[in-house]
Amino acid sequence: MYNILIGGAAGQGIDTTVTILEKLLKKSGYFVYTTRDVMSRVRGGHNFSTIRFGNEIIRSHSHQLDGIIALNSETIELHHAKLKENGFILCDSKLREQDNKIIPLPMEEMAKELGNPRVSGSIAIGAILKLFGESLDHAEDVMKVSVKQLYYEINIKAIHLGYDKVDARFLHKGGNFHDWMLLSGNQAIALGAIAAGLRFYSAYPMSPSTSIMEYLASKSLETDVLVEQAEDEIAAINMAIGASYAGARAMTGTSGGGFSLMVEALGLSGIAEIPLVAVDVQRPGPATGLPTRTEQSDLKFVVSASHGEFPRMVIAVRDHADAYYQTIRAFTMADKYQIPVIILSDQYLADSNITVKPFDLPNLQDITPYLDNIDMELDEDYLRYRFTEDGISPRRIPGETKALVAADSDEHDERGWITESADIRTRMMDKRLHKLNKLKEELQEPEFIGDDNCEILLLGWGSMYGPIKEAVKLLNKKYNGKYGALVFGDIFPLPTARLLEKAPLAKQIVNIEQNATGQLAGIIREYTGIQCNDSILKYDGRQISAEEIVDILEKGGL
Amino acid sequence: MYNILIGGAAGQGIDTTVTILEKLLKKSGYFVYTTRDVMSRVRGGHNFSTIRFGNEIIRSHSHQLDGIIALNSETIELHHAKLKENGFILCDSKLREQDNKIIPLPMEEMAKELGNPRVSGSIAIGAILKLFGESLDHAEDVMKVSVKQLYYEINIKAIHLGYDKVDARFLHKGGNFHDWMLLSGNQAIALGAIAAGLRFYSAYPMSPSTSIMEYLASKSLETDVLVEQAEDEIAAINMAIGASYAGARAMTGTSGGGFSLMVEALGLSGIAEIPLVAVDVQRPGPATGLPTRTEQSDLKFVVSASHGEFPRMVIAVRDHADAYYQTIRAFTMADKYQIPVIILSDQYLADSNITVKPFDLPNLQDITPYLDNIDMELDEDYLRYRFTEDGISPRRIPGETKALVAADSDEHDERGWITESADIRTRMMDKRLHKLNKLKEELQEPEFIGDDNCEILLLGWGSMYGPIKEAVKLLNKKYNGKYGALVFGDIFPLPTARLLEKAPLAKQIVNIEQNATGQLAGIIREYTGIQCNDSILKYDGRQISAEEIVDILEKGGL
Amino acid sequence: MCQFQTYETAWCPGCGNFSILKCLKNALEELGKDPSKVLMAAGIGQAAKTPQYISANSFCGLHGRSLPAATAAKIANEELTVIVNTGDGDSYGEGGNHFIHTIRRNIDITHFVHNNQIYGLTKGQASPTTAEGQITGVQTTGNNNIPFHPLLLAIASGAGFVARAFSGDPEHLTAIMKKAISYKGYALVDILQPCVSFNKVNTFRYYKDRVYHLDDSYDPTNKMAAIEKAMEFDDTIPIGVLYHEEMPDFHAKNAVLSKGGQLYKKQCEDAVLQRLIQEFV
Amino acid sequence: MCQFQTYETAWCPGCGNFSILKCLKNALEELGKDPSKVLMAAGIGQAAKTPQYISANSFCGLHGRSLPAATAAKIANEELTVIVNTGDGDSYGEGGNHFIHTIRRNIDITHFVHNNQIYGLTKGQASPTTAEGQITGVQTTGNNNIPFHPLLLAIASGAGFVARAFSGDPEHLTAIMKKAISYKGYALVDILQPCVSFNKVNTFRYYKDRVYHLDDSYDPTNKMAAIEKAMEFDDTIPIGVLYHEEMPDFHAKNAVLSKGGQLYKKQCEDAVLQRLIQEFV
Ligand SMILES: Cc1ncc(C[n+]2csc(CCOP(=O)(O)OP(=O)(O)O)c2C)c(N)n1
Ligand SMILES: Cc1ncc(C[n+]2csc(CCOP(=O)(O)OP(=O)(O)O)c2C)c(N)n1
Ligand code: SF4
Ligand code: SF4
Ligand SMILES: [Mg+2]
Ligand SMILES: [Mg+2]
Repeated sequence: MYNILIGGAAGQGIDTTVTILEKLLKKSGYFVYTTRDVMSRVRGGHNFSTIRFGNEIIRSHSHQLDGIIALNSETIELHHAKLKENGFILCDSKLREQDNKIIPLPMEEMAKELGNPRVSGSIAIGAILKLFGESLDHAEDVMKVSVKQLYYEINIKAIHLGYDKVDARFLHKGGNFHDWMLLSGNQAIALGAIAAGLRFYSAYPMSPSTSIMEYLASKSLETDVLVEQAEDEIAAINMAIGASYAGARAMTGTSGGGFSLMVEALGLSGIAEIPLVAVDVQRPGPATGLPTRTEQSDLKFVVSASHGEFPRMVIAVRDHADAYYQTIRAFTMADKYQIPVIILSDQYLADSNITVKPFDLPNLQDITPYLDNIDMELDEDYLRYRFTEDGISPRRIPGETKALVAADSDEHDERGWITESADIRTRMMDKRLHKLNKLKEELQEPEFIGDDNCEILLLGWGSMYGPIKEAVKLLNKKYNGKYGALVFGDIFPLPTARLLEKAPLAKQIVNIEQNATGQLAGIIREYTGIQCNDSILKYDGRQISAEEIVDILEKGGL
Repeated sequence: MYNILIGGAAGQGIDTTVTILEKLLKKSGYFVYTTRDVMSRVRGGHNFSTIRFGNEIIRSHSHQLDGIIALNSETIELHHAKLKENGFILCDSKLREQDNKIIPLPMEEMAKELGNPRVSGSIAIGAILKLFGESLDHAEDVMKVSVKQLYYEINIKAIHLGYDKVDARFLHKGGNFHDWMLLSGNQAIALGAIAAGLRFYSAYPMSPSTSIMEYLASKSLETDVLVEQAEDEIAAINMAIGASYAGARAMTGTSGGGFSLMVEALGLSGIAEIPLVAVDVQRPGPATGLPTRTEQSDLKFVVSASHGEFPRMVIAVRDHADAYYQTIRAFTMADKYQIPVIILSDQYLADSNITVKPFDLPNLQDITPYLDNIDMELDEDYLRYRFTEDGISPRRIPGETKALVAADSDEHDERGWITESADIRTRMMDKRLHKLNKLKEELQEPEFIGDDNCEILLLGWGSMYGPIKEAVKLLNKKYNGKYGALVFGDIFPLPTARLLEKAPLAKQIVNIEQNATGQLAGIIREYTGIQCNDSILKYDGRQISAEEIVDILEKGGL
Repeated sequence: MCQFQTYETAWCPGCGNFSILKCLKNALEELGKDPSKVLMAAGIGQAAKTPQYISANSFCGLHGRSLPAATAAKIANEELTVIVNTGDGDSYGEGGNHFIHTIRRNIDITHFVHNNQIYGLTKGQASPTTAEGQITGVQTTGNNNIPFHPLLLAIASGAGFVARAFSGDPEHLTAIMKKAISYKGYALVDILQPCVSFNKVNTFRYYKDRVYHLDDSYDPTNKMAAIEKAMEFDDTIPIGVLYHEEMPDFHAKNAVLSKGGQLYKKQCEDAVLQRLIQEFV
Repeated sequence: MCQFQTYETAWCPGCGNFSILKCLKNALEELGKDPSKVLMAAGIGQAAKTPQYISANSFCGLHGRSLPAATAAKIANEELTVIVNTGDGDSYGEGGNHFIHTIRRNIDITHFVHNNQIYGLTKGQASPTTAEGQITGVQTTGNNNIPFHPLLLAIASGAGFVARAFSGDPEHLTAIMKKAISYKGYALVDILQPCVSFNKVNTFRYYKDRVYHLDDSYDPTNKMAAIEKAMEFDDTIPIGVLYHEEMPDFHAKNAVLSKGGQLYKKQCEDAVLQRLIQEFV
């Protein structure tokens, strides 16, 4: 496995360089795992991406570097300590004196000679390919879809130039991932939504959620998904609810700050029983916080967001494939139970580009709206909120039949009319909350990782999945099956069966979370009484890696 | 103790009648406990108030009636079953045939004769005073402050007329509460805020919180409290934060729906460390719910409202005196720790008019802003967010000195400038969250009620205080000290000492809450591991009474 | 019998809302609307109870938030006739941002604002349209804010159908309602509606004495003239269509919708999804 | 040396914000303002970083919510010169409701909108002022919304000082800024500000070619003329003070504040509190 870092100032073209390079690596068979670390600015500052690649599935980023591509000298200063023994730094000759690590290339000069200073990135790409023993077989294919026609030729030339200027250093390790996808977490959610029959997406721009909207908008005409940029997040969620009421599968997406503004309408979805999928791509809070970085600190918030009580489901997506499949499932669950379903992702997942097996198309039943037209009374007697055994009332689409469809944010009777009756109120509350009984039967238990007889049980959720999975593997190699982990995807209502089975067997339980207060641990204690003995909490906006987890556990003597 | 109900349609003048009557009863020495049950409409429907009065402190409303004043026949139908054996119904002769309970009075006719149909209420008041053996000594005083000058004479006449038309039935029971206050929960909060040095109140109208704004506005000129009606709740809370930043003690108030819109700014108060007091007068949700009724269903919501993590304090006010004193304390705590403090009240408390001992004026230290000007560096080096041992940075008022005062919703350094440093981020999070350590030392433990050796421990919070206190008294009379209760005021961070001391001694723990999911029980389990064995949950918008609690416990064999 | 039926209401006797409700039912009836193809949307308030009293599909959402929900319902199914009835506080206060931005979308919905110049349901605080100086339970020394001119704001935001009517002139109101519903695009009718319980200034008499009909000599397609008229709200109050302009609506301009068909019935073919997946390979 | 100092910024080279920042510092300096009596407020966005780069008190609040916070700070302490610098998305999109209602209060603050007709910090989506038809990463088939006319909306909402300036005309901009800050009441200056990274339509050249100064023949006290001018935003773009009207500000009209003194220093006497308590006895 290799790991290279590309760093420079915002606006120096890191993203483009990375996108091309990661594609080339994947085309040559590698599994690619790219993570992004950016500042909240458009130009300047210091941004970097790390591309980890190898011939087997990779689950975490890593801090040990085989190489650095430095677009400025700050990059060298900040990251050279992470270089492995035989690591290299590829940079413009002007930046540094040659030493045993530096591979200087007069990229700026070469680019100028080629006639466009912006192609230095492609020169670097060429050099990297050579260093890692790659061919240039896919360069043309990839370049064609990555740069404008106008710049195609010159970039191809640049790649070749870079390629010719250095010597191969590393072995090509093979790998069979040519036919797999390479995409971001946000793209996976967007694709999942399209697969689930999304028709309407409304949102207000907010990092790191915006690329969901951008992807959907770019495919709007092909997919017949209408994307509406709202004036604010309140409009966004109320629009999604309105569209869903009228029969269109609808989703809204934002980050924590925007979600804070959506809280009132979440309850509207709850009491009016209108299916809704809302994505919260978390970033560090509170308030504006660190806009372009990662955190898992909205869990307790979304679990109890909005005044009053109503059923909801919260799914934390764990990796890119999960993001796709769980988004489809979110629509199914929202529709089936006529509730809001919240998808929790985070910047780490959203912005990382990772290799995944091509997605399967969804089952028909997952994308068929639960309209339940059978067993319904005559249209005239249609009761939108009919009391039923499982609490789920037959839903209809306004305008489809003679049935008049009501939606009401006040407490209402079966027909949907405002009521002040104490009796109906209690029954309506029960009806709504009882939907969770059935839903709980469908909950997905957390994935168990590691050894069945583990002494130390790690607990995590969402995007901690990859780092924890890799950490457990590393640890169990060293410590002979001492570790196990449960990583939650479905997180509210909390599935408790597997936890109740595994927890008593472990000597120590450690929650690992990307927040400061151990939110999962709190929820687990509330719903199971199980208390974690220790915790690893990180809240500096940077995702913990497998290696860091291993390190902390070892240092803590765990 | 007596208990009378006054019912009719909205717009029939129930409120005025009740206000005059309860004042007269209190002036004659009674302790008065009036609760309101109203529909979300201005005219029509069915509203009623219950006035319970006696010569000792009353803690709960009751459903057993000594008398009904029925302004329409619906009132009789709905409530006559609750009349005690010797109870009476006072109503217009036209409404009902005379029977052994009915005391008919041709009020409408009499009022017309007096020249104004709107004085029937005063006729009824006169009749009631006579029935309960009262004099007319205070009629003039009270009428003077209760009706417009223009209508004074005619109402006095009406009272006398009613007084003369019936015979005394009940004994005057005495009581020494002449000099006590009679006010609503919302007025108590408003008074507390004034006492605490409130300068700025911003809000958007929302039942049942609006009367806080109305009271403050009515006293604005005398008290120099500026009341600003905002365009929406988002503006309201951001205004309060802006005013507080600039040195004015500031508060905002709303109900759950409005609070939902304030969630984002709550985090702003948290990260920018700007003191804020926010009142949530709860009503049944979700969404619009039951706008004029009561519930305790926002607890979990406010405890974790807003994305990200920051310190906050939540105080549930328990009765009218508590509402006053805790509001003062809320300002102290907000100021001292530079955090948002949320006061949780509910419609039951907000709208009930209850007798309380005249409030003490606050201590000077409670109303002195914590500006901590001593031990501060030179103005030029002023660091708004200086790292300190307890996490509390010296606060200054912009414009007061040469020090420049920053407030920042992004993560920032000590000076208040945006930072992306992982290290500073972690330290700033720690700094903010560590403020809770000191705060926790000042938490007030829940009040213990009942017998130290109780078998059954009841748990409640906020406005359940009165009904639980009365219930325990009733129960322990019957069951010889079997019952005890802890009622929480400070609720987040959860004070756990007394609970951890009492809980292990009890055989059974029962949480009694005005919500459907047992929110306090959940929080208790999360923070102490203690699990309630049973619960009494009511969520029909009507407050549970002491008698109902007794009844349910007895029926449940507890 | 009116298809849109009659229900018991929770309004005060004498409230202007009764007349608005009646005119609306008549307008719908006269336009030959099918109740099952009509969506009555609202926020929260006295005016916002209107959908509860009409036999049609109904969406009673959140205070101030009816427009985005109504907008999206219309987007999802263009066959619905979407009508929003809600208050001045709801439309111009809490919902002020949606008011302006809904106009900018020119979505084909009709917006009837029951403008009683007061917050009715919450018992009488100043709304954005309350007169300067008016005293209320919160504005105890008089309302100091410059009053909001709904028609002016609407025209300034780009609305193509901007009208005022008066609940006390039912014939005229019904006629305006029919025009507004028939207009292709966002149509605003600000309806003067006396609140007998909480607005003792802007009474039936107050309006009655001041309103006058815009006559045939008035050209509603002249924007500057319309703006001038829109500012007239004092001793005289013009009622009628102040501004009228035909322009492409949301559906006509939107690339997905202009292909035709109801959005909620569309599907993304498996082949397309397969292609999107392959793009990432 | 300028008292308001110089800091490293996070803006793109060539961004119009640099000039605005510089003009603002000059304006403050020339007006003789004391940094410790100046409050720079902002929401979130590129423009909203301005307070971070000026040596004064600063309040960097939430996206879209600077106006209510700034309003209340001014209410609390009238001795502060309160200036809001924030973006078009912030002021007219997320914060649209506060924009209108802040104007209605006529609070004595100055509002500089860095109008780059785009969402800069979030990388180039349409803002309310983005031109119809403009293509962005979200408006992939072109923006369909009717553009928001800030000056028109401001005048329609009752603002007494409404101006436009251009970052590329620093002398004029500084002069306008000084007038706006000196105006007693809410003052809006919509500042054309090229975003070199994300708005390739409304470039420096674009504005340069179109802007012209309102000259002495223009009467900014004529409301109808101002409204007409406010709609001019196409081949020609007027810059200068479009509308000017003196009127009582919030502090003058408010019953508590008009008594004089800084609100935050006032106190309620014990005797008053005692009296209030006695009223309930
Ligand atoms: C978020 C939120 N804030 C406040 C309220 C309380 N509220 C209900 S109706 C209303 C105002 C009603 O005024 P208007 O919209 O003019 O309608 P009217 O009753 O006058 O017809 C308010 C403030 C609410 N329901 N939700
Ligand atoms: C509640 C909320 N929603 C969205 C965002 C994300 N956001 C940050 S800046 C911005 C828009 C910036 O545009 P503009 O206000 O025009 O400022 P510019 O960057 O162009 O100067 C957005 C949407 C946020 N911070 N908070
Ligand atoms: S309060 Fe006013 S608006 Fe509401 S129903 Fe009564 S009269 Fe009508
Ligand atoms: S993105 Fe645009 S507005 Fe932001 S700093 Fe760069 S040029 Fe300026
Ligand atoms: Mg109204
Ligand atoms: Mg902008």
